[in-house]
Amino acid sequence: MRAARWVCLISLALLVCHTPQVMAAGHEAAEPVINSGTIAWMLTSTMLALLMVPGLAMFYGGLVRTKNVLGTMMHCFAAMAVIGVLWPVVGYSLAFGRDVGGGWLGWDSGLLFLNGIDTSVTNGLPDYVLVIFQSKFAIITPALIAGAFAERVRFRGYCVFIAIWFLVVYAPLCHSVWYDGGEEGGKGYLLSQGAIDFAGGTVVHISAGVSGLVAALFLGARRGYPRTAMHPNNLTMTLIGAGLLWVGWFGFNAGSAVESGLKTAQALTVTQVAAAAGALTWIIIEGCKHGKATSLGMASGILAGLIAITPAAGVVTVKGALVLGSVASIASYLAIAVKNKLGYDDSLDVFGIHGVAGMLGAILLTFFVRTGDMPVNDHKVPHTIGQQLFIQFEGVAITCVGAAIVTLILLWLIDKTIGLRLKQQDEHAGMDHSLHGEHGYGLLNLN
Amino acid sequence: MRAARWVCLISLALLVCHTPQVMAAGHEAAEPVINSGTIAWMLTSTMLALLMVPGLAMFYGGLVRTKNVLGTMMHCFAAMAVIGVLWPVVGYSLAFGRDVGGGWLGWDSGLLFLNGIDTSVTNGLPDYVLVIFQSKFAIITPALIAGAFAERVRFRGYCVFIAIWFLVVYAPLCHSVWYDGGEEGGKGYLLSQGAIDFAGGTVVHISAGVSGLVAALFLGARRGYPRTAMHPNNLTMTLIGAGLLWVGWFGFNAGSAVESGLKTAQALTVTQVAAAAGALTWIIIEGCKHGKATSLGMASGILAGLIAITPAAGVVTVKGALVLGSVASIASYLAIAVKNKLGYDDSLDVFGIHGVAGMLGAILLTFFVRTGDMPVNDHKVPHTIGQQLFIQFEGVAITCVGAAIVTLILLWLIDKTIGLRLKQQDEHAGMDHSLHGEHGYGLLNLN
Amino acid sequence: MRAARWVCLISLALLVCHTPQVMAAGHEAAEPVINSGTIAWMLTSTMLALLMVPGLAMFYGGLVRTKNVLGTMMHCFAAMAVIGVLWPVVGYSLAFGRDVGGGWLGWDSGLLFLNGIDTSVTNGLPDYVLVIFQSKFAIITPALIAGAFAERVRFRGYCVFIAIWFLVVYAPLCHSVWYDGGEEGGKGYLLSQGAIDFAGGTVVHISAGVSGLVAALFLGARRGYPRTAMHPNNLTMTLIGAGLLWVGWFGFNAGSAVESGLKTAQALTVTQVAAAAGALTWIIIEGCKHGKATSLGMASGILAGLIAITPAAGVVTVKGALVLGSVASIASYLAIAVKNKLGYDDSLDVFGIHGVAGMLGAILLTFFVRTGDMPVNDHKVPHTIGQQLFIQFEGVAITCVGAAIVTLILLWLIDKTIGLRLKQQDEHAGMDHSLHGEHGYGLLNLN
Amino acid sequence: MKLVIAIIQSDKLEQVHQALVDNEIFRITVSRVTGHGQQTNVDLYRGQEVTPNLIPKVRLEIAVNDKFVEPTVSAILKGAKHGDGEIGDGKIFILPLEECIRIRTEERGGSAI
Amino acid sequence: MKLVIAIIQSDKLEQVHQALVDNEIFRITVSRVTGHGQQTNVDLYRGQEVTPNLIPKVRLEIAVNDKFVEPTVSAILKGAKHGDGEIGDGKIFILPLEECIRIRTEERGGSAI
Amino acid sequence: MKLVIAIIQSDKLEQVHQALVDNEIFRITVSRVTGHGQQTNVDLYRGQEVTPNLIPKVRLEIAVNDKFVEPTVSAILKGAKHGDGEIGDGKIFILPLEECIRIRTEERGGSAI
Ligand SMILES: Nc1ncnc2c1ncn2[C@@H]1O[C@H](COP(=O)(O)OP(=O)(O)O)[C@@H](O)[C@H]1O
Ligand SMILES: Nc1ncnc2c1ncn2[C@@H]1O[C@H](COP(=O)(O)OP(=O)(O)O)[C@@H](O)[C@H]1O
Ligand SMILES: Nc1ncnc2c1ncn2[C@@H]1O[C@H](COP(=O)(O)OP(=O)(O)O)[C@@H](O)[C@H]1O
Repeated sequence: MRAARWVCLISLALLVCHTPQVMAAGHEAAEPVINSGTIAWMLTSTMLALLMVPGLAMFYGGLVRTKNVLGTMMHCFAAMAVIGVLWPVVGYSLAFGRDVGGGWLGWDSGLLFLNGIDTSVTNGLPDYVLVIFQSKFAIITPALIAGAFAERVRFRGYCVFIAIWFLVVYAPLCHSVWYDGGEEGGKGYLLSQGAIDFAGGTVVHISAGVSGLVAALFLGARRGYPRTAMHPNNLTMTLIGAGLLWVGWFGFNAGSAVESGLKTAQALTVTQVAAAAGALTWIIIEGCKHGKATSLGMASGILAGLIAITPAAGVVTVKGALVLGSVASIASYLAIAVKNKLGYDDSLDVFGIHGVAGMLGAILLTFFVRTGDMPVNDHKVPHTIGQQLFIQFEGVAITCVGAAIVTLILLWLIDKTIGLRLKQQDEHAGMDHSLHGEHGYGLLNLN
Repeated sequence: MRAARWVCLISLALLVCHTPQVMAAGHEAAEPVINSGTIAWMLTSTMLALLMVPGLAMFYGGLVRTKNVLGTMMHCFAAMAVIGVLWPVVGYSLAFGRDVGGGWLGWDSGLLFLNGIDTSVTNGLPDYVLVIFQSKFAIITPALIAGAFAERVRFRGYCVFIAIWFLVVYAPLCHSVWYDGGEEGGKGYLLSQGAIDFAGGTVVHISAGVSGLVAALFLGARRGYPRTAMHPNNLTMTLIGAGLLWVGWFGFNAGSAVESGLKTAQALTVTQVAAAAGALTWIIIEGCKHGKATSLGMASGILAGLIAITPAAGVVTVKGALVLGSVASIASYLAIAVKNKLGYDDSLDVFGIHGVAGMLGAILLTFFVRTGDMPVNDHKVPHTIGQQLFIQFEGVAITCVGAAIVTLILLWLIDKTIGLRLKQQDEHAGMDHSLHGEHGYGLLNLN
Repeated sequence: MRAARWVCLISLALLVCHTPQVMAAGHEAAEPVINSGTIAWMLTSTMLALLMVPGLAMFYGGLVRTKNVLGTMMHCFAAMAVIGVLWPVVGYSLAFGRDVGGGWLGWDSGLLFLNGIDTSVTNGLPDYVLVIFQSKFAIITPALIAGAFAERVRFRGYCVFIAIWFLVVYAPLCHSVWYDGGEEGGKGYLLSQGAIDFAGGTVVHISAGVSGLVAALFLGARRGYPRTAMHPNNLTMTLIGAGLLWVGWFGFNAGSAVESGLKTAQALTVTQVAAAAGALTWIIIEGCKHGKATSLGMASGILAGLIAITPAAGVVTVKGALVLGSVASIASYLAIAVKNKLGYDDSLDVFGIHGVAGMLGAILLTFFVRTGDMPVNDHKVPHTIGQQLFIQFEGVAITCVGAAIVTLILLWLIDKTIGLRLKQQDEHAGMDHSLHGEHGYGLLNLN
Repeated sequence: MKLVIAIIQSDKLEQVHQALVDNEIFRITVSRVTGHGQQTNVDLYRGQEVTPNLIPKVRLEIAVNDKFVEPTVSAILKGAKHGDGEIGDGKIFILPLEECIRIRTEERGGSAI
Repeated sequence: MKLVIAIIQSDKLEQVHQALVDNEIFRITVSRVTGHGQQTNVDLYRGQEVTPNLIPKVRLEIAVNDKFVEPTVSAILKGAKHGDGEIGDGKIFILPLEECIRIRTEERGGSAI
Repeated sequence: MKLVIAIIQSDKLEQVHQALVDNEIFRITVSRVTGHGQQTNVDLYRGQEVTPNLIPKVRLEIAVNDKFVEPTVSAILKGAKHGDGEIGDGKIFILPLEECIRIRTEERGGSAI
């Protein structure tokens, strides 16, 4: 979908910059033509998406207990370090190398260390731009999972887990949804089916949500849960984190248009609207049910709205965004209520929010697709709503099953070898002290 | 003013991208021509302006007492949720719909839910871009007011207040200052008078400042004020908030150029200079007067400088920015001293800073208008300084009187119906506990 | 170097926008041609670089003791106020005025108050854009030094120190590395030698690191150091600060390409990779040595990586970035170990991180320069690695010696006149109370 | 001399302080503590009502001469009650105090209180 | 009546609380303190091992009737020890308590505990 | 045995601690409190001089054997004074301590201090 769009949109962009080949031919023909506006926006988007990492660290960090605040934030930063290195070294080749595994795996040894593309420019955009923009998706996804098993994993085990998870879950999914190698390179499986996933509903949120659920179930609850109340240590930080995530999401979603044009504006607009609708819905629910609207509810609603619009950002209109945002909040609210009934410990509700809102967005978007944005079949006829619904369901189902099974195996392996679950004593003492030798808030003690 | 500039500047932009009509005609004539550079900057500005909401939440949140920190931050976030939904649904139509009320009100049922403009592109810029950029102004303005009655309003009443205030105060002002519908659409009243308000000095800061003053007087002081000292709970947060506001203001001001060109650069430069001048002036005043420069003084000076330059950003030079920034700091400093004398409780000095610096900027800018940026009268002759001064005064006066009266009626209505002022017991207990069922800093207690 | 690149890259940009002269001639010939995409990215970079100031305030602020948190953050904000005013008034003229001092000093009275360039556009970019982008470098550099003598200087003395330091150390260095006035204007000394300093390795980091070291030695250690443990008051803030610095650095480095094109993308990519490599290396070192990876280690590694890539961002490939980032972390780690042995009190390790990683980057980059990015000598023959290594060493040596001597004289003068070191009693009471009359965290006390 | 320690609800600090001042008790030391008693205090966490086992409270420490004990106690009782007394309103503990020294003047005993 | 004050390690609060509840001591007041004793606790600061002179601890304050003193002490001893006792495990102090008043009901003495 | 409680100014903690160590008192427990006494402490808030009614202080708690009481007191007096004593320098309270138990070894009495 997206890759396909690149081609067509960038050609449009070139159109605006007019007959570049002819032009360039006139002057040194070797110089590739670049579109400075699109590059400016894509780099901005990259920066915004990076901002989501500290944003997520604040969001998650504020929600755990005081003794685990640094450990939890480190989960986000570790993703930045580990995946930040893995992606240029080998990840990009796996995700965006020439298809070698039936639409599920790429490989191109020329892309290791990004060797081959140091000066490549495709359709006006240096290849590096997309490499780095995409790297943010690869970084944020494993970091999201961390919320599900917050406050109870070993740092070393976690680092190994996200590194391998990235290679065996994220890279294949990313390849299958976004890789479009044209005639010779092949196409990702889900992309070739015509699944719509504008900015990573399946790749990012559903895969993280489901993997988080599996991990939470596999590792078991935090000691004391749910008997002991586990109070957020800093809701002001969580709230600011939610604000930064909202800002960063503009890059995530509007950047996924891979242009600086109409589609970008549409994606940004619906992102904004869905977030507001999600937030408003959540605080209305709480206001009605408890007579009190909470700040965590506000933050959760913002997230639910943003997640639901993620797969849909480029294809739905404002009305669709209002509906998706609101419904996502309702669904996530209910999902968390169910979790509390069932009693498993998805600590920061990665499944309840990312998983549920992600699935809901991926499926419901079908009903709001803008005429003209519906994918076409082999005969260039747009899908009917029913057909597209089936494809969306398929994408969601494959992602869920695939992510769940592979994550489970991976967790089991790591647990048996280097160990993942924190020892009881270390869990009591808190991750900050036992794993990192630090205290988050020195200000609490006299110094 | 601004709308008028769009037309001329965007034509220039098109110029740079050359003879687009001819071009586009050559290839599928239907494709609208877009200016990717301008779009990139306008979307960046939108994101920056959104960043001001968490920035303001931090700024305000840090200044109140510990027990009200979340409640105060929620005021900012609630604006994001409430106005974020209202704007696309109906606000845009009121503010930027075809003029139906003598330059004071717009309406276009085709714009409800942004229906009609899903794919519109005007002068190279998708309409959505301006819609969403403008939405940030609509969000931030009511949030600013919240500082005036911090620590003593009910959340429900507040939400209703900002929703209606937005419809009956903000939307008309916005229409009157920025709407330019050309021949058929009509023009906003203040715009047609030739008032200069580059980035919202009247619409945003004066209207918020005056409404805040009215609200502070109407609701009365916080219980215990001024006998009990009401210490800021977290000045580090306030300082960081001021930093983010500075960053975000670049989008606010430089984005108001609605292009990515010379005017943008000018606006950004004077914004930076005025902020620095404001901050420096304030700490010098404090240094001389108390021998101690405070961090809150630094933050206040930054704000005063930024506010004063807001209406002037596109039309004054660097020298003007230095003067405006410095004078705004002095004036705000004095205004707050006067407030302390008078004894009313404008808790976070919304009037003292936003109101005073806003008025000062709107009026003083006249003396620093760059040759060529002075508005022209019907005979295309630029106004004299005297003429323009009168117009600026008129704009300020109308805004003050209008905002004050309408706000007062609105406050009275809400107070009589759903209630606005917090009950004594809830005020003592703090908004966080009594209204939101949470605590901002869980870290303070053992958990 | 950089200035030279501007010319050639912007001509390329113009190329893309095609035959503008001809075009413009068709319509009002006076209108300067602008490149909206480049402007968009450069303004975004400016905003990102400004974001580094609150980022640095958080980073530094979190590391000191509770009683000094505001004072330390104020050091960063004061730079924003003081240099923010000095730069447009006189600094820009000194740094980028026509060369008058053998490649070490500029002057152009027409640039005072930025008078002459209010509407100048050079090669598609308004002059203001570079003025303001460059101002961020001038602001951040003195603020960096503050970390070396944290917790023990008087605010007034500090403000005077950075103001003069900026004029006598920063401005000449900046001129010598980046000023290219073409035929008539002359060239900065280091630039004319062919030294590579893409985004300020020497100008910013080495000069700050060395000056910091000199200042730390001159002022002596904090009272109680190293006997008393001086605990960071808020590592969560430090970590978020490091995150914001990473984000802001994208503007710093990728903006230094002064375009929105291939070089920009390359710079941004290696910046991201080096930061990740630095962070990963540091936590691996700690993991091996102590069995615990700290969050401060993560933050330090991020910084070391970013600093090392700064001078190299435009000229090395991804592999080079991986090596530079990792080696910088190792070197900084060792440098801090040495400091702890020697026992001097460079409080926040400005020399250990900025100085060491900066030098290392400036020198090591030679081995990774991309073919085609090696500077050429007078006969247009690219330097050999040996030649370039010599030039890089020369640049580093001149910067170190120059900055050290001038800083030392300056410190001595200020200490003798207005005084720099805090009085014992004030140091015990903490800067927040004694210098600023405030408390950072009101939340700690009942209020 | 006695040392009066009172654990009260956070929102009553202001009233208690006022009541003490009205009874001419001007010197107090307060701190944040967390208490566990009969009270259950409901917080919200993502739509779930959470009952923390530790509730934020304020602890007062007041050194008084013997004849001021009852005025102190009655001032606290007056200021700290919610309505006619609610669960969680807290406790007052009275301890014997052997000596009190004013650091500034080094004077000891009752006059140093 | 006695006032039992215990200084324990932060990570043992939960166990101590549980042990107290098991011994039917339901009411306690806790606070964050910093202690200096024999213990040396190692933190890391940029690769350097730092030994702070003040270590975070938790302070419990429990007012009990005389016959509950021993159950309280043994509960704390049980819950607060690391293994067979490590340096830094803390102290218990027992002070005489002259009076205890429940603010809610104004009742005094043993029944108000 | 006695329990010495001292309320001192925040900036004097280091000196007091040093003075105690010089007098061979090694074990203390400290906490942040807020105090209200004669002192008025001026803070600035947007150009206005604000006098908070509650001023940050540090509270020391030191359990000592009887013969160490005077050394402790004199160490505190030495370390805590600003110049010759300023308003706000604080107070020392001495309470009887009935029992002291070292959690690690369960030993009781004077040797456990
Ligand atoms: N015996 C006790 N020892 C220590 N603290 C106590 C004791 N009893 C009550 N408290 C403190 O007083 C607070 C209020 O007690 P609670 O039992 O809720 O009130 P009430 O006695 O009015 O029902 C508790 O949270 C706790 O901090
Ligand atoms: N005499 C005392 N007075 C006050 N606090 C004490 C005293 N002795 C111990 N403490 C507190 O108990 C904590 C643990 O003491 P420590 O000497 O480390 O344990 P141990 O006695 O088991 O070696 C100290 O950090 C301090 O807070
Ligand atoms: N009677 C008391 N009870 C409790 N705390 C006290 C008492 N007297 C003084 N304090 C504490 O000591 C601090 C200093 O007291 P202050 O009256 O300012 O000093 P001084 O007695 O030297 O004038 C106060 O802020 C308060 O915390």
